Amino acid sequence: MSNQTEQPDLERRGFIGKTVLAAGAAVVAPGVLVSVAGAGAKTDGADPGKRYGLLIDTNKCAEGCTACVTACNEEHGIDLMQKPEGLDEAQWQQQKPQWIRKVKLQDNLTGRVTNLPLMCQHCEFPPCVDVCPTGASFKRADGIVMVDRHTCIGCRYCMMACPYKARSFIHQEVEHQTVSAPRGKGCVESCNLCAYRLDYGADNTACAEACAAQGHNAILFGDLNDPNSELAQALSSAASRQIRGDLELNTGVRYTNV
Amino acid sequence: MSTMTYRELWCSSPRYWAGLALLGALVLIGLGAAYYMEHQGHYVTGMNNHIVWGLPHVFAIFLIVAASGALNVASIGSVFGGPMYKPLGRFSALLAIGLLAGGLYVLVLDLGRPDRLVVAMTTYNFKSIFTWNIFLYNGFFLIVALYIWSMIDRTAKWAYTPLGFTAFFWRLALTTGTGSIFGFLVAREAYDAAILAPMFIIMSFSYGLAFFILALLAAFWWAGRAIGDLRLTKLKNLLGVFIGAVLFFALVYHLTNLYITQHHGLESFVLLDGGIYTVMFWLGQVVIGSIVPLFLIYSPGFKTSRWAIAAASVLVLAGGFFQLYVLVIGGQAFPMPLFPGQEVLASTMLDGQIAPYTPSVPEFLLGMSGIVVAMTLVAVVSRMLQVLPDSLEDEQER
Amino acid sequence: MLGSIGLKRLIGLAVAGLMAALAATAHAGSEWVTEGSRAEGLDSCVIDDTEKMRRNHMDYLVHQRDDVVRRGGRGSQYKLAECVNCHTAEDAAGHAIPIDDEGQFCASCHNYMAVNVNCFQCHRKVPEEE
Amino acid sequence: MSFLTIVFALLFYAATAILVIGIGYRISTYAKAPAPLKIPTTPAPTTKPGVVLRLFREVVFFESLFKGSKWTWLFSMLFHAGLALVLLRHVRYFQHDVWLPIQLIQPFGIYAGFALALGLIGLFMRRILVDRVRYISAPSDYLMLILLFLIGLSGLAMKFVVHTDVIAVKDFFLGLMTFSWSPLPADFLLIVHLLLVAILMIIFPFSKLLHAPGIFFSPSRNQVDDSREKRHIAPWAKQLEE
Repeated sequence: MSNQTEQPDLERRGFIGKTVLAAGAAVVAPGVLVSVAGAGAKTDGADPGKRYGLLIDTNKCAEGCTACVTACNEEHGIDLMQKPEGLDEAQWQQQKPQWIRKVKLQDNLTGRVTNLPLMCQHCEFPPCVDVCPTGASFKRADGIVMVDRHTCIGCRYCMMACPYKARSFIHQEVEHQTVSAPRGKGCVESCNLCAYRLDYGADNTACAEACAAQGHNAILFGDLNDPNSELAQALSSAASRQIRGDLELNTGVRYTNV
Repeated sequence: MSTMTYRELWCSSPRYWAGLALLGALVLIGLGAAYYMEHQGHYVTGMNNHIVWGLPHVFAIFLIVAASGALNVASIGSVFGGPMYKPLGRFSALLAIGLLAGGLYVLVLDLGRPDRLVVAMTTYNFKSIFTWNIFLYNGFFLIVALYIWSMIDRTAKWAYTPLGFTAFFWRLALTTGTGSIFGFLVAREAYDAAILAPMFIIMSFSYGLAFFILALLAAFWWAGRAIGDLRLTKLKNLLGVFIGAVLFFALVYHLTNLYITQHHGLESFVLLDGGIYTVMFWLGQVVIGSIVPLFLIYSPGFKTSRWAIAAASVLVLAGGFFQLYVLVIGGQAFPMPLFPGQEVLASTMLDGQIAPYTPSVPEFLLGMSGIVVAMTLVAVVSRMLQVLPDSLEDEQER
Repeated sequence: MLGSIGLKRLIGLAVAGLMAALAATAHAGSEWVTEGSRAEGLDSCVIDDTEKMRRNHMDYLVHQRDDVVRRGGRGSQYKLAECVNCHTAEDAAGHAIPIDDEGQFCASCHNYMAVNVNCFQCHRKVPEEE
Repeated sequence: MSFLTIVFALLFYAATAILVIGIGYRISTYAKAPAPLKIPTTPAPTTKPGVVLRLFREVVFFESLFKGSKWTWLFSMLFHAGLALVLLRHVRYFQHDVWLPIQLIQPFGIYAGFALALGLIGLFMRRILVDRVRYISAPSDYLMLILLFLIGLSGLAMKFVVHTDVIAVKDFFLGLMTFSWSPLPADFLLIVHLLLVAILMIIFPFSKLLHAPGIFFSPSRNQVDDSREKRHIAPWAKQLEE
């Protein structure tokens, strides 16, 4: 659990900002209180003027590099999960959650090899949201598609509907979670573009950050609606495509050079 | 028809209670399996992130589809005015309720969070066909229950015809809704076909009637009552027509797919090289589920053989089960076309590969117990209410 | 008729319980804070009035959960994680004890009332640190 | 200790006493009532275990009601089964350590509340809509239904609309049982609920609700049909014989 130092910090900022009893707060959070009181947490909710998305430059995505996957697993506590006793390894690989995965492709005609990360595409018209009987699968005002575990009944209809296999069902009891990514048996989950990080004022996702840290910069995060954002600029200057564009879902995740 | 008398299903007590105890034990085993899967989590099943709906769903959809079909006999009696079928109406409606209850029981117990059933019943997303199905299912219970009441209670005769029509149209809507669960999945090639909804309706006719014939034979054997050959022959001929119709729809479905170049991969998967799914299609659905029962039904050698009729019905059910297995599980196992024109060299999510699925024993036990729940319900209510005619001997007809 | 069997049983239980409970000590309402938790050193709940929190925490949390998840609003002061931070105790080895364990903060009241705590099937049960 | 707590504590002591003593007295009168003749409603069982089984079916499944009127049976079943579960759910207020079965029954007890209300509405409609039932309905028949319905409604409202302080309620009742009173929260719904329950407990021994213990003493149900095998002589008649 060494990797979650960022988030609790952020969480506490909001909390401390609200705390009236300074003395009490000092007892509650002795270590972390010092630095950044009051900043961060969004109180007015997701901004409907925004639409968050990603641009993935597959030319920059390095073969064999899984930094984005590792970062995602750490960020959301997926690495805290363990293979249930007695389960065989192959089945565990098919049952454990994967929010992001690396895919390696080869063109049938030209033989060109492409690497890319694949995750929830945050569609404007998400099939998972359409089919969910309880409305647990929903799209936030800022375009993030996610699951409200509180109302998810675990019917898996969204997994049937998703064209990207972006969703995972939790097949087992979960012992350890991070504060920011609750997880438990019987519900469906998927990439949420690190929604809570954004809510606490961060401007990047864990995967994009990790990719940049590796020097690849293959994942670019930003606001699709803001013409001045780096993302929008990049999208307007280079040809990009949606995976399964034929379904006209208007995905929030775009790819170049596929 | 005024001579027709109905009587509760009384047979000698030990015989009845022993039968019921057997059914109860099987239900308990199914409940135990469900508890095991819920308590441990779905990792103990064969299901995974690729095959998200497994054997329980095949059973559940099978039962739900059959439920609306079982009502058919009652509908023929009241909507289409078939005098031969009218005395069977009550039992047909009861069987419909039982089968639907059994199917929903399996479906609900396989949810990731069955404890949140109340959420499903109170929080709706009206864009989802599932939500509509919740209304369709609950409405079906209510309407068919009232329908039975209108058939039994002489003071409720006025309600019989309107309820008969309502039930008939409701059951069509219900099967369409169930078929649409798949029809709305644009992402998967096997399901993206408009023909699925009408195909589900014709499937329901076939499975429902097969269930009905078996249940009727079983009940009359249990209670030691007699059924005339004339009536059974009518039922069996009807079953033959339905089998042919299902086969025809399957043919159209595959021909349509074969016309679309994009779907060639899927078709060769089902028809040629899909391993178990190909076997299930040809041997299960076509041979066991259609050709052999057609032979049993139309062969002059088996003209009035009860065993041939029962065997044909069992085989139709088995074939229907295989058909749904290929559709539900085969449809998920076949990879989704994410990158047309490209081959996937590596992916941890099995992109471009056939997804593996090995059903587990508890899944099977839960699914089986769905059928048993249906039978138990029918057995108990048949003893409580006057749903079965005292005798179905031919000479009572006219 | 079924019901009145229940009723009679209830009365029977009440009488039996009366005898049993006479021997046992009555439940006192104010000892809910878990021994060895941070909260033990405080006079009152730092989030809101203690008595109000005890009575209405479920409503606050449900309201907050919808606000956070559905709306993305993170401004509420009622955070489950903060309850956990303040109210977990540590065992002899210095490890935090899950807050929903038998006898711990959440479980003590919830078991007393036979009310399920659903939260910790998914939510983290111990403070998040190092 | 608030005035409210004292009033309700005394009220519940009184109500319990009236309920227990009242039902005890009624049962004793039922037990003492002479049954001079063999009058089991036939077909009746011819053995003692058969009679036990018959009473069991009568009490648990309402067999004769089922044969008499399906609709009435449906609604009474909904009501009584619902009430049984709801009462079992309430046992948690009277046990310091709640038994496991009572713990397990909690979620079902919640939905049983709706079944109870639905059953009562059905039974009420029956009194209004069915001519011959309306003709024989006395005000007290309606009163019982309304009283039970209001109890159910206030209970459901506390579960789904405005919560009450269940811990304090439990402390109050455990306090009553141990004679070490604990304050009752002054929530409107709770007060209404408890007041109505107390009223119900008080009028129970004077009302038609006595059909609950009464069914066991019904000669047409609890007698063995063996008048041909064994001559039936009432105990008091036996004395005259000798």
